Amino acid sequence: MNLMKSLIPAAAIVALPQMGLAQEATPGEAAQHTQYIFTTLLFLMAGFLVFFMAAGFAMLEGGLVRSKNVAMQMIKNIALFSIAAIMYWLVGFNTMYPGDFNGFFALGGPTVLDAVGVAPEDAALDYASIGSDFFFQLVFVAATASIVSGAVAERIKLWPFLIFVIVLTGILYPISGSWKWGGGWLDAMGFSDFAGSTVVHSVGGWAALAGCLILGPRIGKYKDGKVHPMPGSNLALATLGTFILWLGWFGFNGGSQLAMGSVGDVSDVSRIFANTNMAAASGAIAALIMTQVLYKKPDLTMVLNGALAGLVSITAEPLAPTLFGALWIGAVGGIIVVFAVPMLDKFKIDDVVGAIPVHLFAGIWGTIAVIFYGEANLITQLTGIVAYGVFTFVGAAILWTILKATVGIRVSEEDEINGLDMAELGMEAYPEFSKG
Amino acid sequence: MNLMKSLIPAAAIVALPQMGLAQEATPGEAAQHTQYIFTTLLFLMAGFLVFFMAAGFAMLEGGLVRSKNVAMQMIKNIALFSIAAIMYWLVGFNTMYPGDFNGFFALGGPTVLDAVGVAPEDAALDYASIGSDFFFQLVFVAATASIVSGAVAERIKLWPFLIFVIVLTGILYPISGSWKWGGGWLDAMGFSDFAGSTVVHSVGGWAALAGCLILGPRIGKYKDGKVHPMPGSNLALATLGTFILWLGWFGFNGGSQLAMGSVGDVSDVSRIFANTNMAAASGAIAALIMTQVLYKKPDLTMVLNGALAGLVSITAEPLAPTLFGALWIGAVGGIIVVFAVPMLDKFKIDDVVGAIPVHLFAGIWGTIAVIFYGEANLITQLTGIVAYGVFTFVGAAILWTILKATVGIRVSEEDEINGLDMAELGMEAYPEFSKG
Amino acid sequence: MNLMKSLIPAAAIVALPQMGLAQEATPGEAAQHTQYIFTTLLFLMAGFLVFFMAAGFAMLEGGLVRSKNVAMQMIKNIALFSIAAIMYWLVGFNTMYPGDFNGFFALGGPTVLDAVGVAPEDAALDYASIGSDFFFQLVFVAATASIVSGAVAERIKLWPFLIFVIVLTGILYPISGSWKWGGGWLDAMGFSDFAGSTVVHSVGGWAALAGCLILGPRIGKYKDGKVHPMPGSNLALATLGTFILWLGWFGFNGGSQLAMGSVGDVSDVSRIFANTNMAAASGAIAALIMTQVLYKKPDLTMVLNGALAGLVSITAEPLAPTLFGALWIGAVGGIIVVFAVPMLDKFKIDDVVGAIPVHLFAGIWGTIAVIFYGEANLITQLTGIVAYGVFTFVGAAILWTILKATVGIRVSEEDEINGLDMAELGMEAYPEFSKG
Amino acid sequence: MKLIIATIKPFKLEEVREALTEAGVRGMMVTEIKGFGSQSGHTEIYRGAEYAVNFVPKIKLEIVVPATMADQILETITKTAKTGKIGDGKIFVLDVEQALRVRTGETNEEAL
Amino acid sequence: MKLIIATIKPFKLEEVREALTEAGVRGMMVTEIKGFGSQSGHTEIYRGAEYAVNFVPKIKLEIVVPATMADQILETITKTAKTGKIGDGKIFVLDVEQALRVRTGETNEEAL
Amino acid sequence: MKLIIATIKPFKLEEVREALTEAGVRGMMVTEIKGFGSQSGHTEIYRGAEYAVNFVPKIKLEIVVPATMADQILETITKTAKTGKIGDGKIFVLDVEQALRVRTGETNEEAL
Ligand SMILES: Nc1ncnc2c1ncn2[C@@H]1O[C@H](COP(=O)(O)OP(=O)(O)O)[C@@H](O)[C@H]1O
Ligand SMILES: Nc1ncnc2c1ncn2[C@@H]1O[C@H](COP(=O)(O)OP(=O)(O)O)[C@@H](O)[C@H]1O
Ligand SMILES: Nc1ncnc2c1ncn2[C@@H]1O[C@H](COP(=O)(O)OP(=O)(O)O)[C@@H](O)[C@H]1O
Repeated sequence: MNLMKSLIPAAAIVALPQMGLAQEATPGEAAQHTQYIFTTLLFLMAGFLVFFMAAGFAMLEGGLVRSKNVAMQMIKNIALFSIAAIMYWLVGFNTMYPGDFNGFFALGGPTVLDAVGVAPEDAALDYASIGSDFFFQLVFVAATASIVSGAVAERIKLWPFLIFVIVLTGILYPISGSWKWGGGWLDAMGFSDFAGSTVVHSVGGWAALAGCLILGPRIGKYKDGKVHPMPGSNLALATLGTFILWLGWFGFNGGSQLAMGSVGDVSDVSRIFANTNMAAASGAIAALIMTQVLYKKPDLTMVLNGALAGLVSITAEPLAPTLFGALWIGAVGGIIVVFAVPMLDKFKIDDVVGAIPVHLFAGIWGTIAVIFYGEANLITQLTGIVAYGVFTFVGAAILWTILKATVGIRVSEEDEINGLDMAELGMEAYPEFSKG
Repeated sequence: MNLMKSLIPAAAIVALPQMGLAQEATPGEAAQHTQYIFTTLLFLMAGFLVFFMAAGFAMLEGGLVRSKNVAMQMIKNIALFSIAAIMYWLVGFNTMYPGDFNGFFALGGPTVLDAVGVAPEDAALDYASIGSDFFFQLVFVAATASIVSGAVAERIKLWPFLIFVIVLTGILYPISGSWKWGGGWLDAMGFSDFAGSTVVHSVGGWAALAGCLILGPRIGKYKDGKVHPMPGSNLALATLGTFILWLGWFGFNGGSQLAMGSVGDVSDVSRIFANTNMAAASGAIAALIMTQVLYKKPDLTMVLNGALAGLVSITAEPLAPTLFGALWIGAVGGIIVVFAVPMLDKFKIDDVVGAIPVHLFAGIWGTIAVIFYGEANLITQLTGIVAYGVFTFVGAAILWTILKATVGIRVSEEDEINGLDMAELGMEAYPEFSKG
Repeated sequence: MNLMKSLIPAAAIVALPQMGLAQEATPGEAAQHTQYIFTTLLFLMAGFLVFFMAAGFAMLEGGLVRSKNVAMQMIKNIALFSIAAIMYWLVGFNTMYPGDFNGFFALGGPTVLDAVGVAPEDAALDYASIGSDFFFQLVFVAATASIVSGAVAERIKLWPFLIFVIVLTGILYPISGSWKWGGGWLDAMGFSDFAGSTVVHSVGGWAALAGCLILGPRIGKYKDGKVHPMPGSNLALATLGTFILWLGWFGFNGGSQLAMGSVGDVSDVSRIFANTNMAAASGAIAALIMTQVLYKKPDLTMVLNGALAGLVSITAEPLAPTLFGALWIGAVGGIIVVFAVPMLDKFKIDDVVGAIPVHLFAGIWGTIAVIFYGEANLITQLTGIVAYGVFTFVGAAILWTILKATVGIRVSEEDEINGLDMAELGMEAYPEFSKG
Repeated sequence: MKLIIATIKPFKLEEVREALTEAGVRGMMVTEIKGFGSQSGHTEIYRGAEYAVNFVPKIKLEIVVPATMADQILETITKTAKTGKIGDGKIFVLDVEQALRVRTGETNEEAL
Repeated sequence: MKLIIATIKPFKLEEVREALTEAGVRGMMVTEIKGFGSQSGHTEIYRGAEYAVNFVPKIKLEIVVPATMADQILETITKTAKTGKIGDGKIFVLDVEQALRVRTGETNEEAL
Repeated sequence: MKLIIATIKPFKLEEVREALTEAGVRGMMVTEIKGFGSQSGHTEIYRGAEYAVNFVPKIKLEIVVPATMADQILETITKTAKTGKIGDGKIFVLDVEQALRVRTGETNEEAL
């Protein structure tokens, strides 16, 4: 900047800014309007990728439940996304990003978008359009709710679950989200969570854990001191779901760079893509090898979980690690899953799709792993982990308990045995296929 | 502009334009070449999203037909997209965008792309590359044909259907499309249809309605004055299809901004994304609540239709409404579907996947709803709706009738009962699964 | 350029470059930083599209094998992608793009990304970020491995297959890839292969052919001199897979433009999108018509293969042809498949999903077809085809033979009959559905 | 009591069930089976290869009725399941020694 | 020897199988069927249209046992399959003339 | 007439069908069942939890033949279905009182 100014004739200095050329003034950066367009585009692109994760969760969960509960899982997933979209507009977004606030809580009102054809002087030129930002943030909260959906599958009633989603997406998630991403107290403290290992995934995991505990396991899952597996009905769908989630994660982590208008930023987004991919790959391979070694046969469902755990693990810091860093961080995530799944079974916590190992445990791991490559302090990271855990687990537990005490959260034994599809929807996902 | 010019030294005025700097002249806009790149990129990105809707339609329809007709539905969907791609190149694109014409009809020839490595002076710098524009428009026409495919499923012969598609995508759609988007008489009149509630969706719906009427209902659907539901074979696939369509709709509506090179344009695209998402969400929730209230149990297939109806409803004006506007416009769409599906059954119009409620009825509603937020006049909107309706319905009806009278459009009773897969393809989608 | 310089006052010539404005100096080009961002973005976008092809391959293959082998196909696909990701980082990328080398072989070390927040002066401003380039290249090699996976399905052991993938993605593919895309001897000779009809698809096809020959056909496929078809278990999934692959191909071919920062480049990417789409469409239609004519009934699986063959055919030169060129080149690809599938059966080469016709034969055809529109010489093209064929086929054959002689590559007869899912994984993809 | 085993064409199921209900049948077991019989031997083509389709989807009904009702049931099925085309199906009658209703413990004809 | 045909509610399968194993049954055939009986007639709504669900998923067990065991088996099934609600199922007993184990060629009671 | 019920390993179906056709059988009913027998008890692991696989996929053939053919059919099935390994299956023979061809009204042996 200094160098330049000294070289430019006075007249040009006066003239150029008004020509809109000042935007080019900093080497290494595109014009400010162009930057705004790039970052907005990043949010839109990343946003639709993360949106598609809704389909990924639906397919993963639909593949891992028994066929008599598939239609229910579908309606839960499309409804929870829709509820999240409405609640986040109504109150969530502005609660999560309240601007200047006390650092703990500030209730926000409905989101208001940029005016149509907004003039540059009215736009956040150093950032992105409100619409793109809102859209990008909104698809994140839906992911949190999807995590819960999978864990409590095959026994929960539809409407109480949806009420839970309303509160989770409208209140719980936005409040705790504001602590870090809204510039609240954890952010001030230096807590580091790039794309949400804790803010999104652990939060979903804690809510799921509370749900599983209060709801109890499926009938027959734990009997005579033994675990009775209930194999998922469609592993092709589950695999498709995993690939869709993996795809969406490029948006999840890449978009969290929150800028794409400079050489440095777009290169960072690229780094994030490469690292995210690596962590997923190593998570999958780790689970593949571990299950082969432990059980003599590889377990496809664990490999799928492993890839997702790798993704969750790298989410707290997808930028700073080298590719090798992403590899081992993701691999640890994959290993965690292989041990955590049977461990939960030991505690008779019946998590149908492995949501708690993948999102909660790997989320905690990922948040801790920031200290190896990022600029984070272990104590601060643990503080954040605990704060999110206590707030979400307690909040969710209270909510589940109230729902249980009032409307009830669990279907009757007979309904559970006959399947939620017939009981709650009167409609089967695969009406023509025989069931075993 | 005026202000600027007065401040710039003469020399600079002379020099800068030739340096390609004039592109930066308007504040709030990126350089013209950069704008061209952005808009072209918008078309490519939106184009591949809308392309993917072909998969969405295939999955939605494949999930909502009985398994004995799934392979047929697959071949119809991949064939119709391919035919649309060829016909739109051969004649459709230039018929729809004829440049200066009489406003009603001008037959176009095959599309010619920009030369390889086109020089800026030969490119439409204020717009986008021909290839991207052609690709973007092409995926729209395929959507129209997909709509018909779902409605007439489970009883139509393959080849007559494909002949219908040839005419629809090569002639009918491009002609009526030119009236609005080609700058024809309806455009001149002020008819407003941002992304095609009428131009694309109603047109598909009218063609589907004509088809359903002339083809008649499936055997056994209406018997002894009662409706006999024929449950779709795979609601997981149908849900996947809905999510894919929802994803594609970001391209459908977002790309219809037709520009992304300025702060205002990219912010508008963002607004469109946010509104589109909201309308889908509220359409789904509206259908969820309505079916719960009316039938005591929520209906997953209606919720899927509701989300799509919300999307169709917002398509005529996805930019102008506030998020709250998108919410209620989409919700009305969802409610329309819940009432329209049984209503069609009352008239013994057998629309297998709900294409007519979703695309025709919600399309009409969306086109009318423009008057609430957009700059449109009710009379003009109705004129457009009627014009498209009459032209497409009559055109399609004539075509269906000719096909029926010549090659026949319906399979034999025995073939219908045994399933089109065995009869028309000699191949089953799920050869191993027992059927009920 | 010349004209401009003469018009610009001396002072401006001195001043502007230092302002970062020199980037705007060439008309038709965006600022250099902006160009870098655009090209990096192209790689990221194309990269995630090609990534998603992993899901496409998984669904296509999962749909075309019998249900007793679906889980195995899923684990193979997610594992091979993960292995490719790791091997390509460890050694593949830098072996394939070694910089200055002897043109035949140079072993590379692990990939190192751009530093976090890389400064413009340290970035490849005339190209793109390393991370985006690495990611884009990586998803290509995974495609090669997926091709093999489908061909050898339903009888191969998991681990030997994965060992093959390690060598293919870490060694074989990168070496031969360096000959053309790494600037090796074939590139020097003028061999032309824009996006990899030969470098990627034929290579996968050759490796698959070697595998099929050494592995032998599935039990019962060829008996008493007759072919016994083993229908795929889920043609809806196979169709979904095809659509996903088609979607991914826009990234595959479009991204191979390797630049998006100028009017010419982005227009070229658009041309590629339009041509790619056209070739897929015409390949599908050609197969549809051919099977109707030859067998009296259209064959859905052939139509799917036909679309893919059209895509492979246009991959060697998706830019130069006109839309009509893309149409007939793709159509020839579709026709090749229809004849090649039964021909392979005649030679008792049991390619479960048609990978060899689609990727090898259409790949060869596409590479030859470059001479019609591109600047290529038939002899050079044939040289390249033969060189890749000999190297890959021999290399793969040696590898398969070693694996066969040591660990064995084929499951036992009983395991094959009972299905690989039970035998190798102890887990079924559809545990609840009855099998025929 | 008699066990009547009947194979019919799948699309006839609903019609036959209604007729049987009218004829006084209060219960039956329905199984999806693959039938092998004279109706077969047609060839299909899959990926260019011809193959014979040996098995045809059929529905198997199993109905236990009092011996006295057997003939009437046979007639009812014959009438409704018949299309006159090959593959209409067969009916077999076996003797049943005992019947028992789980819920109530009722036996034999009372259990039907 | 007797062939015991029993229809039970699907979720009872595991329990019944265990009880039968304890009662000495060493083999059986299990088929997924659709049952028609008094348990039926409830209506569902699909896309706004009511329809009657006539068939209910059931499991059919076929067990061949020595004639002497038959009564005990009936009792075992009755006890474990019973929920007291409509649709618990029925049991039928038929006479079997011959039995043969393919693997060994053993016949009749030895083959069971 | 006799009803021959045979359970076989699924992959033997085609071979058995061909042998039976040669032996003069002109019709049969084929059902996919789950078999329970000595072949069982192996354990699998799913998501880290061991579980016993009690049921094995089997094919059930039901063939009605003239009484005189029964022995030959038994032999044919035994010969072709045998692998010598556990789980080869069993054959049961029951008496059939009546047979009827729906299409023609032919009865008993003429109906087979
Ligand atoms: N001998 C038999 N034993 C058992 N089932 C038979 C026998 N013959 C025929 N069937 C059953 O009856 C069905 C119809 O018989 P088929 O010979 O095809 O035609 P039709 O009933 O016109 O004679 C077959 O698909 C098969 O399920
Ligand atoms: N006459 C019959 N013949 C064959 N199966 C029967 C008969 N009656 C009932 N069943 C079978 O028994 C099942 C239970 O009978 P149902 O009448 O519904 O209740 P319940 O066992 O309480 O009397 C039915 O679903 C059907 O499979
Ligand atoms: N007592 C029985 N009643 C009915 N079916 C039986 C009986 N015993 C065995 N089966 C059937 O025969 C099949 C094979 O029997 P199994 O005991 O596993 O092996 P093997 O035939 O070698 O003795 C079983 O899966 C089951 O379907």
